[in-house]
Amino acid sequence: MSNAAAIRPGRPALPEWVRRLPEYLMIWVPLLLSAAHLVSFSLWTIWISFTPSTLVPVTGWVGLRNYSAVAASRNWQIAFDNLLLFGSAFVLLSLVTGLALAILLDQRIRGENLLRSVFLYPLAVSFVVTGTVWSWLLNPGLGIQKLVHDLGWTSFKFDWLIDRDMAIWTIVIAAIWQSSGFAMALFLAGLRSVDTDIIKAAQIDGAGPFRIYRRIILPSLWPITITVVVIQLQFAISTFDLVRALTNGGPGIATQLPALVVYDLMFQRSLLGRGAAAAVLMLLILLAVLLPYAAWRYVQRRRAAHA
Amino acid sequence: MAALSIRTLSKRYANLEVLKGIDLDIESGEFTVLVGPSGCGKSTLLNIVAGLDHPSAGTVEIGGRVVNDVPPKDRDIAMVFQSYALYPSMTVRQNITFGMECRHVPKAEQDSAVANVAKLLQIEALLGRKPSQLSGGQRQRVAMGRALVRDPLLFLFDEPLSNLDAKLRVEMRMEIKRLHQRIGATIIYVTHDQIEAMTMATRIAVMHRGVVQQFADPDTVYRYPANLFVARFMGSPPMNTMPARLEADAGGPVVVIGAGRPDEVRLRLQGYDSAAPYLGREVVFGIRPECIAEGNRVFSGGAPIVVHAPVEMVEPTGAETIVLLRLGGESALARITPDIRPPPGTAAPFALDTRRICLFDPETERLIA
Amino acid sequence: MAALSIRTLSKRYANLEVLKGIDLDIESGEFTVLVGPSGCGKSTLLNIVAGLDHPSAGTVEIGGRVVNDVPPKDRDIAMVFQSYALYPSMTVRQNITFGMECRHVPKAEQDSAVANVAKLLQIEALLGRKPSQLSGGQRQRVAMGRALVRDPLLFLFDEPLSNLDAKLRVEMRMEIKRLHQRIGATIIYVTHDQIEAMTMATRIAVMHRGVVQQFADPDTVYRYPANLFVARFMGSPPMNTMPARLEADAGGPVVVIGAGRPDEVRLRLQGYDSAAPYLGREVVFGIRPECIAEGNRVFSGGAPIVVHAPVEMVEPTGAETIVLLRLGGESALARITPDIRPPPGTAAPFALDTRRICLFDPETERLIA
Amino acid sequence: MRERTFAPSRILIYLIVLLIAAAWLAPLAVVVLNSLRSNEEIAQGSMIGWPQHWAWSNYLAAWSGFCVAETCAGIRPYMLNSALVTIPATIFSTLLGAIAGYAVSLWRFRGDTWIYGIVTLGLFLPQQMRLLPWTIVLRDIGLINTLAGLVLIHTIQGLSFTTLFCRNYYVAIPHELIRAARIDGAGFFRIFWRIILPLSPPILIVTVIWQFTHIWNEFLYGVTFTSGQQQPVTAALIALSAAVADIPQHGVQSAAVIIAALPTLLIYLLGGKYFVRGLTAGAVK
Amino acid sequence: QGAVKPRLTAISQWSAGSDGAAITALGKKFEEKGGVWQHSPVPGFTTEMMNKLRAQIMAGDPPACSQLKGPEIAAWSKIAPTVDLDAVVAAAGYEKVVAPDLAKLHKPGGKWIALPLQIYSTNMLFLSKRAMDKAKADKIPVTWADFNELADKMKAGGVPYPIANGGTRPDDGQKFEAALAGISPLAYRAAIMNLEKKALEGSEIKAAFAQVRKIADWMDPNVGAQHFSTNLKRFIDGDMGMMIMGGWAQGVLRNAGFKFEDFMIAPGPSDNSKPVFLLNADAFIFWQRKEPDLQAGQTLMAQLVMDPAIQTMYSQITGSIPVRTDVDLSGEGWSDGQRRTAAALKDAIASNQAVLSLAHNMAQENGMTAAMIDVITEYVKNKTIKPEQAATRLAEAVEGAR
Ligand SMILES: Nc1ncnc2c1ncn2[C@@H]1O[C@H](COP(=O)(O)OP(=O)(O)OP(=O)(O)O)[C@@H](O)[C@H]1O
Ligand SMILES: Nc1ncnc2c1ncn2[C@@H]1O[C@H](COP(=O)(O)OP(=O)(O)OP(=O)(O)O)[C@@H](O)[C@H]1O
Ligand SMILES: OC[C@H]1O[C@@H](O)[C@H](O)[C@@H](O)[C@@H]1O
Ligand SMILES: [Mg+2]
Ligand SMILES: [Mg+2]
Repeated sequence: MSNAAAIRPGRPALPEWVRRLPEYLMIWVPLLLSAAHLVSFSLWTIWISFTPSTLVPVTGWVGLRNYSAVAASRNWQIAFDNLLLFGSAFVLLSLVTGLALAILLDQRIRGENLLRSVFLYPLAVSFVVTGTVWSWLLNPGLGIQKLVHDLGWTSFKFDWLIDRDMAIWTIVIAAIWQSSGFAMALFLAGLRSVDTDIIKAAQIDGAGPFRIYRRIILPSLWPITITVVVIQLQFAISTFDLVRALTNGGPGIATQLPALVVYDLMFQRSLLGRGAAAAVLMLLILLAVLLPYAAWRYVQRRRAAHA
Repeated sequence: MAALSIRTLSKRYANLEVLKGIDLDIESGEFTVLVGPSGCGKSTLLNIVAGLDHPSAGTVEIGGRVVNDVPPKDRDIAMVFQSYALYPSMTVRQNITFGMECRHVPKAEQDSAVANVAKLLQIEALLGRKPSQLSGGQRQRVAMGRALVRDPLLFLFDEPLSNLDAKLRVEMRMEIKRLHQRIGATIIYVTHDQIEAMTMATRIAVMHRGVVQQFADPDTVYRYPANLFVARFMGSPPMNTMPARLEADAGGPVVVIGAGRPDEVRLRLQGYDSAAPYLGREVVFGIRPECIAEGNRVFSGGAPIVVHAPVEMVEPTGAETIVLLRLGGESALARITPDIRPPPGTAAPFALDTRRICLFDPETERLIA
Repeated sequence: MAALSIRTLSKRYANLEVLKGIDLDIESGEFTVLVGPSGCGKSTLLNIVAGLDHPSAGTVEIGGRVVNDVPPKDRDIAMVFQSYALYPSMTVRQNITFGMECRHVPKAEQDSAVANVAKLLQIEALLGRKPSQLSGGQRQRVAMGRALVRDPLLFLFDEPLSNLDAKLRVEMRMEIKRLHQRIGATIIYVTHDQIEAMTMATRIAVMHRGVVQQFADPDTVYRYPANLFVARFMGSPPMNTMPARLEADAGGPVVVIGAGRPDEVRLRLQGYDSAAPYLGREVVFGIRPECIAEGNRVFSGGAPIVVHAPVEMVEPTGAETIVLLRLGGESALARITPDIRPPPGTAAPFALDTRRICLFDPETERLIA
Repeated sequence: MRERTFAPSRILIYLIVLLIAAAWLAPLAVVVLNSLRSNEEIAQGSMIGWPQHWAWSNYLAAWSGFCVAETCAGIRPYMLNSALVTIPATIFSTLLGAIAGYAVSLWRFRGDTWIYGIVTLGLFLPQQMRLLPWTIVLRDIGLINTLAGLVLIHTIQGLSFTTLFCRNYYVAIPHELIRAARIDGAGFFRIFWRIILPLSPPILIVTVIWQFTHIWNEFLYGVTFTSGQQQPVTAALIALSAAVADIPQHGVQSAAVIIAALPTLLIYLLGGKYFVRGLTAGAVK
Repeated sequence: QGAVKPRLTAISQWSAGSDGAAITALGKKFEEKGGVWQHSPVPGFTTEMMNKLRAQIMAGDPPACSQLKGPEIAAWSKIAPTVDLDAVVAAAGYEKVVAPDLAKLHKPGGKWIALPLQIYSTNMLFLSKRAMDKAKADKIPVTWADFNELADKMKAGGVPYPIANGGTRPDDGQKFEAALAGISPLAYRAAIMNLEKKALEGSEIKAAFAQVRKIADWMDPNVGAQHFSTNLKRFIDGDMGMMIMGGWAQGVLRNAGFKFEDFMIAPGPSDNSKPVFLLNADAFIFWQRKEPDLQAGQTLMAQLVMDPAIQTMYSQITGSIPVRTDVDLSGEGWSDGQRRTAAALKDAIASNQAVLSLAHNMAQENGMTAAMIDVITEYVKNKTIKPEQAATRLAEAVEGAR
């Protein structure tokens, strides 16, 4: 090998950045478009929330009037309370359901593939359809209650859909049916990636299946649980089509949810400014959830980096 | 009494036969080292002994009892996994006490047991940490601690030092050996490290393709490898092996390497009586690199045979010099003292310790003498 | 001409300074081995040389040209990664030709290059396979092939043999060495294997905490370690080090270990003139295990000093016996011939090769003599 | 743990699993059964029932019969519209997300964490909020009332999910692979094309499934940004279900729901196996 | 016409059932007249239709004509230029035959920009023949007292649910507006249409809420939020007795195959015995376009919408009555119900008892309407709310939405 030759010349005709232009474009254009649309749309909404816009966006300044109107409205208050209830119940229950399904499927049972599809298929169906079908099933005059009555058990009662206090739970049921499959898939993936040696070690240590789940496997699912919680939470916060088709916010306004209120204000009532204010409040709720999560992630990373 | 008896054990995965009729009897208090190339079935065997995997055929007896249908937790075994397999969400202390917790050992007893083991392994300061906050060597010791805190019928160690650097390895090796001497435990220990195998074992089981090739004490395995596989697997650099002829001569049997060549090498044998039937036939000749030394080396018990051989390559390793030379046209490695470095391309005198050579049947590859 | 010059190179990640002003000049055709404990910055250095990482300060010159701003593909470097980094979705052949494909080498040329390299590495039969269908050793050779198919200014090897079993390692080591001799390439080679470092290097760079501790030929590093770190890092088992006093005596300087104890050991030194200023002071005494041998061992060039020392532990490794003994109360390891195994608990005679000991300043930890 | 023995506990496990599976299938069963009952039959009984006369004609009506205003072609033409939006938008968002995820995870460049953080925040931005801004954007670039406009929306909005999941998958790919390829002289695209893409099928299946179902099932943008014959299948479904000026057409509606859901159901059935597998490597870190 | 072929782009939410059939028939006529009919139905709710319209307007590409009604016509006309229809309207002499209150809504700035197409009364009373038989009644109730008495009778006669109804927001709104307007059209006008504070706090409101509670108590609770159409069969079967619904229910009933013998239609209860008409008129608004063919299309469309033959055709499909007061409904194709509706409208106008429907967005803009319906629907679904409380909340809601 001769060392006399210096480094092979590049292609001096084109400067580095020109040669790499296509790659810069490919990286930056989609990312920037995506980021730009998110940032500008959010800023636009914030701006609108301070204007007197009604049917269409207009300029002007009304200060916090839209916000106070939204905050004072019964719809928003109910929606907010519902979100707390629905959000926590749904997230918790879908977590538990998804985890339970994943654990069951993890037992090396026959027909796992088929069963997995059974639990996943609701994800394939649109929320509108889900809402409609569940409104059939849960409607006491059409669905399950009617069926049971027709079968002879006439004192059977399952009328949450028309019960102001319980209606929110019908949304929980439908939402769980629809999305626990996703939680299941994530958890199953997590269970499957627990190092088998660790489980073997626990067996050697004398732990039974229950203890192994409780002490070894479940604690290792923390990061996945966080992912599931975040994704389900965003689902809960943005739940819209489903409620619209299932209860449309009723009975009365008992099952209002923030996303529904935003849509209703912006488009049904043609109060764009107020709708935007409600949307911004929703974003704030989201941030209230996401910021602690981001902080947690940050701390995790820092800790990992220092370990 | 045999602490562990394995009888005609076999294991197949789909169309792959991983273990093919293993028979092993391990005495109580023995330190058995399991070696063999990657994929030969060592971990599989350990897993079956532990009850973590089911044999396709054969039985496993622990302490005289067939345990085939006994779940792992009732076999009274402690195991250290190659990957440590520490519980990531538990502290070091919890990792160590988890087994006792499962067995409902009283809290006070747990505490004192942890204290003992932590002292032994010098991990007292780490008890509150999570595994992710430990260095490799510390993790290793915790994995050890989890096993040592128990007093089982059988310890199973699966390559427990494989992830340590040279220095730490030496330290841990000593510690395990000391431990074995102190508590007299029965141990099966998998490793791919030659020195570990040689220094720790009371007996070594060499496995290859799911079959135990040889099961004997380290000296026997090293000195009298049962077949060519064992000969070439044990030792680093491994035993030099080359085709040769066994000839009868006035003074007794002579090994001829490169017969008929101008540089033919003739080595007179002493005390290789069992080789008699092979006189006049082809054999495989084996000699360990440390049995070829610089010309003026005196091997204990007798004057060595000295040959002049061409040097092909020289590798000083600091503690010694490895020389690639030609014996009757065949390549061989020699280990000589570090100060001597014969220049490649020249010939140099080498002392051969012929009392420690091996002869193998070229067909069956088994040891003749 | 220096093939590679590194000047006051440093690298920091956030608040961690990984490289602290590295200066290295590597001649064309040199085989430089880089060693050091895990995390000392070896891979980081290699990555910076390759242009895969950017230095925080300092320059890298290849073939006399500063290449700090030259992208990796224009640096004319071939690199073998510790993890092989084979492209999993490509066949062996595609793995090897990928670089040529990127450089638009004509198809015919690619084919003949692959054929050459495959023959050299004996992987002709594997060319159609995917990496997942290869054994560890085969993967290693493919990774090698990917580098060797090129004709670069500089080869960078990052622990390329670390995942092989002992037998294959020896083979590959020889092959790389042969290759270096044949094509005279400039090579930087990272390893944590002592024997590799000692046998392959024309010069060894020992790194610790981002600083090059010593950069010298293997003999010098082994024989005259620049400081205690290097002394304890090189060699396996490593050099025995222990506190001692340097005393003046009628016949010249004497090293006293365990001064005042009944079993005090006194070693007379010859030719350690540079130690004169330390007379009457504390020093750190270092002696390699192979310089402590069985009592009747004759070291070339002079009668050894023989001491009787208590034996604590004995480890026959097959090719030799490692003995843990006490010298003036301090632990030390000895490497003796395999046939001798003094029983632990007794005292035995040991020959010490005092011409090859080291003395270190206990403060600065630097080599005195 | 993952053992195959025959204990009463296993029978219990099977029982529980089958029970839950039955509950999970119930809504589908109800829709399937209703799709085979005539509207009259449903009106007389409950929404849950076994068909007395198999009303296969529901499927004909759903597929090519029922009217949306003056167009009486069933959901067939709308299926095509949905496909014309869903397929390209799925492909674009997946490909661009894969490239973005690849760039963010394996190339690291100035500002990448910020950009990436913002892009993933997109998962959380309610879509009601984006309707009007999109109106303005589509107007300004002249894509209002075109399928291309919808493709653009779904591509850009989809990037949030695809980038997130691809990145999480790609961070697990050893950096050495990229480094080796760079030493070999390969650039950004060649590495993506020759090395990353061949490793990506599991995660691409996840994103394709996800994107496909979400876009296919989307309604709000679909009706707002298309006109007349261009509307997506969800619009046709809504026309059937929200028809106030008619007695309910539950039978036909059910049949239409089944037909409209077929592509997504199929994609889940075929890809479901890989779904979990793809997630194993991604989404978790 | 002549030079260019008239073309019309139109948006409506009428996509299915009798609504869909009617607009389709209108399209056919348009095409028969040589026009190109480009109708874009927006399935779903009015909101989706409006989203679409807004998007088109913001994009500077409004449809030539779109469905819109009530005060929204005025509101939307402020955001984009509309067509001045005065000339065509004058040419057709349409103004003379349209109820003045209605005409006002379609000429917000004094000029016609939109044209009403059909009229419904949202408080028609539908009576199930079989339920009447079970109650052994044949007298159509005139006042709320009659109504309540009949309901009781039905209950006693074995009709499980004397009231058939839907549970959607407009359905709930209709119950209230029918009650209030029936109790006092004056109070309705003052409170609901003019939002007078005093009227909103008046006793009539409380009385109306009380009446709504009675109606709700007679309903099948399981109806929940279903559409009224879900239970039409039970209504015809006599399982349910009376339905307060817009005239469109006739179209739905007929479309579903039920016969005129099965039910009766009458004006909703009115305590002063004179019919009260809760006016709901569907209309088209015309957006300014520069394209000559679209302009020609708009002219043609306007002519068609005002054409008595077209209005006849349209109403006969949907069950509404024509906007034109000069159409003769005695001929074939008209139901008794429609005739009664038409007569009621005439009487109501004469006695100043024709008011604009709240539930169907005729009385107020959408924001105000929705705020009021919130209170009403909650009241209907929540029987623990007292009529007095509801009245207070309604007044508060009005204040909040102003
Ligand atoms: N579950 C399995 N299915 C199929 N083959 C398997 C399975 N587990 C192990 N094997 C195969 O069985 C053989 C023996 O595996 P085992 O883990 O016992 O090897 P080992 O001797 O421990 O190797 P190493 O030294 O690399 O750890 C290997 O060829 C392996 O590929
Ligand atoms: N991207 C990074 N960010 C922060 N720290 C890093 C990064 N990369 C490497 N380091 C740290 O830099 C130090 C040197 O790493 P390097 O990989 O060069 O070590 P090494 O000498 O090659 O070790 P080994 O022998 O284990 O391969 C380590 O402590 C490592 O943790
Ligand atoms: O609910 C159905 C009815 O709603 C009314 O508001 C519309 O004006 C009618 O055209 C429609 O048929
Ligand atoms: Mg193993
Ligand atoms: Mg490294």
